Amino acid sequence: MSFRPFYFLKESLVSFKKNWVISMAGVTTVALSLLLVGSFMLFAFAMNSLIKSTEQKVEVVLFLDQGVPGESVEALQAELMSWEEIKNVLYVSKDQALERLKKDFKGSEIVDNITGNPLPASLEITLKDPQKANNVVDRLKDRPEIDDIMHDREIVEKLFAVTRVARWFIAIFVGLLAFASLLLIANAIRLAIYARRKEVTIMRLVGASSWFIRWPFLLEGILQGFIGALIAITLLYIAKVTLIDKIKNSILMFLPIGLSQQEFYQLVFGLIVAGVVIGAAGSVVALRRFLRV
Amino acid sequence: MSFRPFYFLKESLVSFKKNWVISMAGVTTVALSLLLVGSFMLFAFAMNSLIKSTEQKVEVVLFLDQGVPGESVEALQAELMSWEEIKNVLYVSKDQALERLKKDFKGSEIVDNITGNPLPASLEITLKDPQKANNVVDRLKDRPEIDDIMHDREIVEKLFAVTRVARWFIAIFVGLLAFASLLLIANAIRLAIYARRKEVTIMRLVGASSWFIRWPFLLEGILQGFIGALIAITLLYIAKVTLIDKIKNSILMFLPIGLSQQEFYQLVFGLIVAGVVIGAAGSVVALRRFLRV
Amino acid sequence: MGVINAMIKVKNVTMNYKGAHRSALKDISVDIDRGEFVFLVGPSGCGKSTFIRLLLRELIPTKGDIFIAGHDLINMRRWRVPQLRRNIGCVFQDFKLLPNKTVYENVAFALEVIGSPTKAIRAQVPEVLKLVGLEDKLQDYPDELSGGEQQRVSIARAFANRPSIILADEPTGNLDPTTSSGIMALLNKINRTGTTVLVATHDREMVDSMRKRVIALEEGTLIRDQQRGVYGYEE
Amino acid sequence: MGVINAMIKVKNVTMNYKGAHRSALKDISVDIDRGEFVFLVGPSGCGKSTFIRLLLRELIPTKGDIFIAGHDLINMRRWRVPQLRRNIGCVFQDFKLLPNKTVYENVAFALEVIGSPTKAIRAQVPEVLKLVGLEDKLQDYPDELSGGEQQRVSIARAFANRPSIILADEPTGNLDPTTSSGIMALLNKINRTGTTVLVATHDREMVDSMRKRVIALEEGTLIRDQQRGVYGYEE
Ligand SMILES: Nc1ncnc2c1ncn2[C@@H]1O[C@H](COP(=O)(O)OP(=O)(O)OP(=O)(O)O)[C@@H](O)[C@H]1O
Ligand SMILES: Nc1ncnc2c1ncn2[C@@H]1O[C@H](COP(=O)(O)OP(=O)(O)OP(=O)(O)O)[C@@H](O)[C@H]1O
Ligand SMILES: [Mg+2]
Ligand SMILES: [Mg+2]
Repeated sequence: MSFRPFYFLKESLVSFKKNWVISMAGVTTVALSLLLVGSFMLFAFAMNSLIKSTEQKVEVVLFLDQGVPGESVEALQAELMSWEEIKNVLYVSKDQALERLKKDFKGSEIVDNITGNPLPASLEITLKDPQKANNVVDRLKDRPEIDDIMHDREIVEKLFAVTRVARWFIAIFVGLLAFASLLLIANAIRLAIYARRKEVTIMRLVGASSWFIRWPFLLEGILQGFIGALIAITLLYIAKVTLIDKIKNSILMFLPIGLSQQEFYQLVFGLIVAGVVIGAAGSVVALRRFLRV
Repeated sequence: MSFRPFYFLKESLVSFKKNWVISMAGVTTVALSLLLVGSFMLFAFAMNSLIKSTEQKVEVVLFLDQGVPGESVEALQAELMSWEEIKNVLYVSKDQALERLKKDFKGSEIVDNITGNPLPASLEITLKDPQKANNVVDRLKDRPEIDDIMHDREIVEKLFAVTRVARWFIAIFVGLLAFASLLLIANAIRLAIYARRKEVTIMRLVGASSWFIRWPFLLEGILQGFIGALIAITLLYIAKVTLIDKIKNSILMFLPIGLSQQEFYQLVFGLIVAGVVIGAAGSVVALRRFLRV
Repeated sequence: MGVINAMIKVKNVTMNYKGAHRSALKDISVDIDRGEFVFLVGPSGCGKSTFIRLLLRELIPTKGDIFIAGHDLINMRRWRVPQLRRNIGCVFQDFKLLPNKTVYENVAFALEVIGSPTKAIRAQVPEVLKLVGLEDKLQDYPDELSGGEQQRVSIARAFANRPSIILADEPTGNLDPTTSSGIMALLNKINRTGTTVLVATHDREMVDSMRKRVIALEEGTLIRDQQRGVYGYEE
Repeated sequence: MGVINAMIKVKNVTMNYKGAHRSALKDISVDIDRGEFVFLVGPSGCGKSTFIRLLLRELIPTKGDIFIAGHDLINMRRWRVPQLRRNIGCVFQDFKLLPNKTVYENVAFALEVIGSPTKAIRAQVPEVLKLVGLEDKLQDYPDELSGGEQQRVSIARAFANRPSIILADEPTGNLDPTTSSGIMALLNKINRTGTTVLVATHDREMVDSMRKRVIALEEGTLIRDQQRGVYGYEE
């Protein structure tokens, strides 16, 4: 007796409808679990870009020796730009430095007391990976052109400690959520099949093979998972549009919060796959006990 | 026929054991849901204290007029200390200010070029509620003793925008988690009772009153909720001891992260109450349909 | 009311199941007095179980009135129904045993429900189960019993609390002739103590030998109500 | 093997249910030839259903061997069991109908399982259901049927796919005498086309009138195996 897709599909659809209470329980469990995972993922994406933008603020400033000629500076700047770790190098001339100081200390008497321009020119380096700052500093510290390097190792390390912990927290919680969702869905499916265990036994006794029984349950599990995932995604989408995008466009304009369209589609795809796979696998595993007859 | 606590208790315990598959599904659902809520609450507590400590860094600095006598300064300091919004006021003398500057600009030529001491004395104000900073500034800005007030309104507002959003995110997600947990648990209990609907009908037909049937189910729901909550709490406690407390004692010494013992007990108590109440209510609601016979 | 003279009074009752294309019972009127013993007979699907389910108020008739010991079943409040059922012992055609309770516990349940003291339950349950020949199956679960044994548990439960009415739906369908006779003799004995007994059955031998009142249904219509009757005229 | 001569060969079979204090069957040996019609009788709880469940391989005996059409049931691989069952039509004492399928679908299921084409199913199912008198209940669900109607669905399902063996456990327990005779006549007819039929029953009238081979059990022991036998000697 061969695999008959249409018969199994029909069976599963009919059964989905007839066991409405059970089907709905499965669907809502999948939907809620995936909604939790999904919304926390959105949250995690947002947090992550926030963390990243904070880390990006870490800069290395090179104060240049007073006597270094313009060409050397340009050469140094070009060389630095070619380094892998480095994203950008900004030249700040002596005049620009003085202007900044004046602006920073505007209204205070300190500015009035400065004679001439005691400030050095500098190169402000932005890093691709801020964690590599110490590296860059070590490689540069003996260069003759450079008078001094400003880079507060201690503060940077503190900052990274904090962001590392935040990342860990988020990763652990995403893992926990994923794991819990899996168990919750598996649980609901197990209960659903438990409620129908008598049917399974009867089918076996009437001569149905294991796969003949399994297929409709499997397809039903997939259906539950799929519908649940769709519901979760719809709710997430609504949340994204009404909440996150609004926040992004108003108060948080200046923050690179949130996720790209592509990331959102990846999330959606991931959720659907998760729903379908867990639904199918859950059904098959839960059935096993009752197919022993 | 009166309420017979011992009979009902015995019935519920026996039934809990006999319907092992169902009971375990209920218990794990409660445990997982509450674990999610609980661990996110821990996370939220930690985030909250982190946010608070960041906000606490907001200061208002009053630069004093050069000519103000020592007594006036002390009087001003005393007055400010008595304000409700203000937590602490620190006096920084001219000499202290210069020392700080020298330290900040150590190694640069700027320090060498400073003649005399151009810096003013100042009062550094820490606020009880940093959100009130603008208030304080407005009340102080016309005082004759004060030359200038340093308080970056824009940056503070940005900071608060960020922390507000973070708080909102956390609150929304806690709400979502609580809501989802409730539904997930209710769902599992509904399936559990659905699997036993025939029993309920039989009991009715043999002459059992609604409450006679309800009590054991109710107690079973409570038992499931209670055991589930206990499991969640145990796991949370382990997580707290092995993860959070360790983090707190090592890298994050300097951060006022995490929660007090008392907050943890409140959380534990809340989770148990939630488990028991949802378990009980879920059972009663799910039973209703089948008691109609 | 003149109604209360009869233990069971069924008046012009019609029952249409939801979605069914014909009535399961059509305009049935029957009075059964206190202490009577009545057989309810008829071909498969004629409405015997429906009749019994109406008396238990498992169903509410589409039309007509039903009174049991003077209580109006149609307008009875839901919370009063358990009270009614505790005075009726019912042997169900499909047994309706609680799968998670042992034989002992199933029978005991009928006594717990009326609030019997534990002592009384401990004494009565084994006694009743002995009457149906199950004294050595007390601790078995329903799915560990044979069909006939399950049926006997259902019978034992039905008269465990000495109800004033016993409704038995096909109580010997899964029993051998010897055990069947024993059960019928038991029902007869219980009837002689004043209990009203209504037995739906297909057991022609039994009906013909006992010569009790026979009510015959066919396709939902009452076609015969005969004192000291037999199972059927023809065949 | 000399074994394959008999359609059903049961050799020194003992069955102890887990946790039971006595054997449900004790050292039973029976051979049933292809095309035989056999009644299995005995008091309630004597082991009739157990015997049938062993032949369906719902149970595996504690001791002994069972062969069906030459296949060794004891050492049969699990994936081969469905194949076995598709050649056996079984009427279960508790009907075992699928609650979520209509009468039509329940019977059709037995045909789906053997991979019958849809066309054949559409033609055969109503025909088989007509044989048991349920032609107007095709779209009803099991819980909308009377006990006897459910039993007849179970019977229809058992011979829908024309199996070579029919095992019927108390197939007329919920049927009136007329319908019972009809079902027995049907089984007899099917038997005459070469199908092996084993009927566990309490219906003395039927057994006595048909004069087929009778196997009698008592407390798990085979006490009589008689060609053209009757239900019982005494009573
Ligand atoms: N699953 C089980 N576990 C333990 N004991 C069982 C189980 N099933 C049946 N029994 C016992 O085995 C014995 C035989 O049971 P079986 O069902 O074969 O009887 P039967 O002849 O079919 O009786 P009936 O005519 O009442 O249906 C009975 O005493 C019964 O209590
Ligand atoms: N829940 C239901 N919904 C629809 N129709 C039903 C329902 N229950 C029973 N019926 C129909 O009502 C009619 C009478 O059923 P009932 O169970 O009363 O018969 P019965 O006399 O007990 O038969 P049996 O002797 O076979 O048990 C039958 O035709 C049956 O199909
Ligand atoms: Mg009936
Ligand atoms: Mg049996």
